[in-house]
Amino acid sequence: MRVKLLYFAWVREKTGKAEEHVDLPAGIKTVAELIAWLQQQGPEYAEAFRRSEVIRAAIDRTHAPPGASIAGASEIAFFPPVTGG
Amino acid sequence: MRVKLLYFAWVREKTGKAEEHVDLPAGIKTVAELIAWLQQQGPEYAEAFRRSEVIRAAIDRTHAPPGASIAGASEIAFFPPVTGG
Amino acid sequence: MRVQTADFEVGAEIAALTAGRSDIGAVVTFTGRMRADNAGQLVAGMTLEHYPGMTESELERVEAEAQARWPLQASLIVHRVGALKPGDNIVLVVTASRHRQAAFSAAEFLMDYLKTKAPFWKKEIGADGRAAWVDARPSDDEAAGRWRRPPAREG
Amino acid sequence: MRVQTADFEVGAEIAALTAGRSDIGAVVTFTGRMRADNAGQLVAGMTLEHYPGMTESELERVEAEAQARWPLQASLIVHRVGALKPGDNIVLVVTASRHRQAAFSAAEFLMDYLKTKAPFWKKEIGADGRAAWVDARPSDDEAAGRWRRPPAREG
Repeated sequence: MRVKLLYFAWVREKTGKAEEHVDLPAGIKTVAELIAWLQQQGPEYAEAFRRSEVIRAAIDRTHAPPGASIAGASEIAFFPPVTGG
Repeated sequence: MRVKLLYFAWVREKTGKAEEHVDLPAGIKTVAELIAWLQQQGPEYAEAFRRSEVIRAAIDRTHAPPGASIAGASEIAFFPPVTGG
Repeated sequence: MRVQTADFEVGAEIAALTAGRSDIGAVVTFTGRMRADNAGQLVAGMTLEHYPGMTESELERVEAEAQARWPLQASLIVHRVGALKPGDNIVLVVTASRHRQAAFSAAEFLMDYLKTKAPFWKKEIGADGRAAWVDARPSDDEAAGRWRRPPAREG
Repeated sequence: MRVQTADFEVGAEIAALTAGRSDIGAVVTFTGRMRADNAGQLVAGMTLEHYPGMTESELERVEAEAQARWPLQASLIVHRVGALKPGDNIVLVVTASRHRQAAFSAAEFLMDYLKTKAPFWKKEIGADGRAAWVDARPSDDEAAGRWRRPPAREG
């Protein structure tokens, strides 16, 4: 499955990129599983996703909890808790 | 005791005057007693103060309940419940 | 606190209160406007009467009470009197604080108290030309009453 | 709903929302401004990052939710992004209704929800030149949480 990943705020700074397209291996079905896989993609990803409990995700621009299915997603974003307003 | 009385809104319209100076007989000690006395000062006063339960009063520009003492007052106002804002 | 026949400009009032200030994180404004209908009746115009002298002292009192209850950097009440027509501004309340909850709560408090304490009276002129004094709303007394209890949440 | 780098003018936004309307009795505005201090530290500036596309859809969603909960005649959210300095405006919320309680409640709701749902992130530059991402405040989650209960009072 090919998907566009977006990173914001300190997740972006730690991965060193704002977005990328990746081919996910079969078997990654949820946001939490995707985070676990990303943690293994190099030291910058390990650092960016180390505190996975504070990372928030959005699937196709909608907030998604860790257990949400990524099936059919075209754009998945990772970011810290929001601080606007 | 000489005091300035002020009337507002429909109390003013019914008494036919915005203000007047009156000499109160001895024995009138509270707002409620003053209203009872005013009710006897002619048909326009009887009408203005007929629904005495809805009349509000202020002594020297401070809200005053019916039982408030008027001793030493220089300005007493009567008006309907306020409707500003 | 001002009582005036002239209109006010919300933007200009905010600018005056916040000019040069970098300690204000939240500004809340409430603008009360005259509607063309009230209690199911069409309204063509309105006259606002008040008690000069007492109005100012009551508005100062409620503003001081709000300042005592919440950490406000600034506050303002402007109330118009005289002849008004539908769409006209009637009253403006502005509160400024470091955080939003104090600014929101203080603005609501000022409006609730003003509505039950400040000596203003509205006389509406109906679409048929008949004039009638507006009755006080019990819901305004209830709204003011909730501030007698300690606030459920501040910050 | 607008996301922009440019400043906004509260008075002009109110005028645009209320022009020619005589069915609006209450307008509430909330303006969030940048303070020169946060959590006890001096702040020299700030950069606001967001998620283009998702920001707009989340702001539209919270505005639709407010319209569904309260009888609003109009509402508006404007949020700035990019570089800001102390004293600058950050966010504007405007709500307009027939009566004041709906306008106040909807404005508070919009701010609470926006703060926990809209994908904005603040990076502050301290007086010492060091930049740091602002942490989310648990009190903002609590503020948003209170809207999950039915409102205690409306009208």
